[in-house]
Amino acid sequence: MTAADLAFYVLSAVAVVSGWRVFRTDSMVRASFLLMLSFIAVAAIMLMLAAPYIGMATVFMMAVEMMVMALFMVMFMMNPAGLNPMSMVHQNRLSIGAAATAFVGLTVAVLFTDLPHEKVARQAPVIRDLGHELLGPSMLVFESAGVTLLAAMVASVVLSARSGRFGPSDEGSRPPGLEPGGEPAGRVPESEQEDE
Amino acid sequence: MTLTAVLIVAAALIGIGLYGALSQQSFVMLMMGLELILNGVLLAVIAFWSLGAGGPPRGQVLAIVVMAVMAVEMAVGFALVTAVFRRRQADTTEKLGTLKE
Amino acid sequence: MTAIPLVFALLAAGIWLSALAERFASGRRFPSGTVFAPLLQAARLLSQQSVRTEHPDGLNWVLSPIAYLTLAVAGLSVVPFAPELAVAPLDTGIVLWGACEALTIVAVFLHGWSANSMLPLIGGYRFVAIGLPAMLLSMFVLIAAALPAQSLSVGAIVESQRSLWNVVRQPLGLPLFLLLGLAISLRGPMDYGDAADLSGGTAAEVSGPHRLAWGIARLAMLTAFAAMGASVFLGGYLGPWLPGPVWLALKTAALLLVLTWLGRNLARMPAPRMMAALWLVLLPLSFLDLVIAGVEALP
Amino acid sequence: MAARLARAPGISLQHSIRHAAILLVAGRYRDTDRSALCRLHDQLPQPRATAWWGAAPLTDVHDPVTIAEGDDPVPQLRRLDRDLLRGARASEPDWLPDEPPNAWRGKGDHGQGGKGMMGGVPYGRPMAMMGEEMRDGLMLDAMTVTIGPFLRTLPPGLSLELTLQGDVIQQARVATPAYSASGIASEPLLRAARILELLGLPDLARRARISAARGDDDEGLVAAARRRGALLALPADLADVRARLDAALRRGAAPDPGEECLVDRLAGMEWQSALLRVASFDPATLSRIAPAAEPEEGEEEKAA
Repeated sequence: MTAADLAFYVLSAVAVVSGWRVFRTDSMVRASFLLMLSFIAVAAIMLMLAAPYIGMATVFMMAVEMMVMALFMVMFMMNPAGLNPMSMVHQNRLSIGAAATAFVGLTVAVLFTDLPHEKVARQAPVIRDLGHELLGPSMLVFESAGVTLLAAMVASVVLSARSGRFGPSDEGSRPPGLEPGGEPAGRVPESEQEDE
Repeated sequence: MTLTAVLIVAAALIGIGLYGALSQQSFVMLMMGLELILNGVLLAVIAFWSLGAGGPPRGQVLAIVVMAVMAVEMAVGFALVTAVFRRRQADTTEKLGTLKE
Repeated sequence: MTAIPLVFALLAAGIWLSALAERFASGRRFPSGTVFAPLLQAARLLSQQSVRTEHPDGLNWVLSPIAYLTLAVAGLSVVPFAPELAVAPLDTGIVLWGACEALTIVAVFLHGWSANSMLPLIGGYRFVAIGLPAMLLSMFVLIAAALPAQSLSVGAIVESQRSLWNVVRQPLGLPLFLLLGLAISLRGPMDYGDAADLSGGTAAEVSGPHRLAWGIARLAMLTAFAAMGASVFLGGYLGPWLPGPVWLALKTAALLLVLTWLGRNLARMPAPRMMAALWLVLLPLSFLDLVIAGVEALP
Repeated sequence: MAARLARAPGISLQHSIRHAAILLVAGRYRDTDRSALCRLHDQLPQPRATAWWGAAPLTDVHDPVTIAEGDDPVPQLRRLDRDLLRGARASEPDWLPDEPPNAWRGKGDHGQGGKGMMGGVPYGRPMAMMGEEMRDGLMLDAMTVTIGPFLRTLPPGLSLELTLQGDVIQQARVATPAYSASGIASEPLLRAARILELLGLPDLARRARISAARGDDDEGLVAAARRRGALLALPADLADVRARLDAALRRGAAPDPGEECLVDRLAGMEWQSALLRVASFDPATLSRIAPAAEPEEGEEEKAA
């Protein structure tokens, strides 16, 4: 066993165990940072797999993402520190069954498939290749991802902001009437329909 | 470090993520499950690229697409959680029995 | 492997110099032995009790200063001391540095969170709100600096400055980058984590050796940042007559002093105002920086 | 009184009691503040000591260090510090029994003192409960805490009961009013120093304190504050604070805030802005708008 193999096993263990602990800890903040640890371990494996840019970018992105996640945890969850131990789990058995099935199924598939074995060349300029690919043949893919992200940004602002175009969103805002002083345009909210 | 070994690790991550996504009541924890699945997928993509396919540049592009999916999932997911929470004070799946108003 | 001792020597010198600069800048008179004053202060803190709050998140309470210091060392590991002389001469040097920035925000938040106390938690929260946009714009600035080098490696960025330093070529770059330095080393106008209005913020509950560790980590991050800034904008190890590592050390020291001075002499605005300034003014400025770099890179 | 310490070499005033070595009680304090003083003392890391400068030591304190009101405390503080570090003087024990605010050990389902998900007092304290966020209407956790009366960022003696969501104040109540101040304690420059400290300008704050202790004008102070962006940093909704800071730096009278009630103005403000506003009022105004001042004077600071 070489040092690289040892490092791989250790990192895999860290990735899997911390991924599992995410759903076993009471503290929400710890859960998000355990998930981050899992991502960092996977990123380190990716570095060993000769994908330095993707690996580093994963660490970068996941640190920010999990930070935001931790903030949301503290914001939305009651008891974010898990001071009162609790279990917020449903259909536990089904989930364990599904997870085990997925794992076993995928593992069997991996073991019984004749996988190709062509390693990336040692000195291959992978980062330069990636750059040329992104801004060359795969530009459309790259741009689509970018536009999708932009759409997601717009969508998340629209969804999460309170201020709607015609008043606060949680008060059932409705546009003004089509003629001055007329009946408000647009759909009548559910709550008001019941009153009538 | 063979392709098989890395793929099995990826399978384990996907399995755990699936467990989380199915079993957790809280939205945010559920999203953590989804993230973990994507983590496994990302690892598998890079493993195939590096150890199976001999490093074609397009493999990394696929990984970048997976990362973009992660970011979109987080952004829209949190926005939805905020919207639902604002409207109904719901932070667990049980409180969302209906998609109406 | 000569780079490893160089990294630690630079860190130690940087920590000592910035601790000293902090003392001089405060304008206080000291009875004697000013040069050794940081050591005396360290000895005092070591002899003090490290108070534990009630039911802290024990693991993160201990880990966060360690993580902070580790990130400083990791960030410094991609800085070249001479051509090809870095601990980790990675092709993705500035991406690694970006990851360190992001994880620093996590470390500071965890420090505030783990104390299980109000003021540290507010400090942690506030720091995240300000730190994330500051980090975002620093990445744009760094990418702009990477453009003329056509590489993400710090070594290549230094080499690309042989004819002209980036501080001249991209005049917006260094000032914007310094903002991030003030933020991740928790000082002055960008100190929303350990600020005085929160009685020390994330560090409000720590004392004794723990406080010493946190203080050292802060100064280490400041040093790592200064070395990075010197490499990306001030030509790093480039310079006549003197050997490369000396030039890097001198430029790092200069940036350290500038940061210390800025940290003590600029007012900190309330967080909402700073947030608006970051998103509405400074982030567009960093885009402008990127555009300038792009136009210059046209053949 | 503590303004006089600003010039003392080798002594620095700390913002958190955890960072200090010596607790200096300067001036008289209210009887009602005794328990707060004891709590403050017990948070000092060991080795620790207390010095009473023109203040009556608590009766049960063993071997108190007292300094007469007219004396210079610096030599005594130095000696005390040296003795502490060398072990020549024993560190002070706790003044209060070390017990949580609520008994929790062994109670509840897991022995943590809590009930269910949100009930009980896990580890001695009740949990934060949901409340509507003022700016956005989201239901988020609100926490009620009391700050003061010896918080350095607040005027001495003032303690506020705040309901906080994150760093936004939802509700405020004056728990104890500020000490009424006369003589040097009402010096405008001290107010300015507190504001400058809140703005992250410790050196300028020190300069203002020294000038206050000398009792002379420092003409360059306004210009120096302006250069460092102290006035610029205050947003438009703190224009009144800006005006009062400007006046205080010139040692002039501040514009009269009229009939406003401090705690009403604090609701909805972010932490730093709120503290800036509180710090900007002169003692007389403060006792009017944050009512019921008591006829005592005192100040308390921490020195290391």
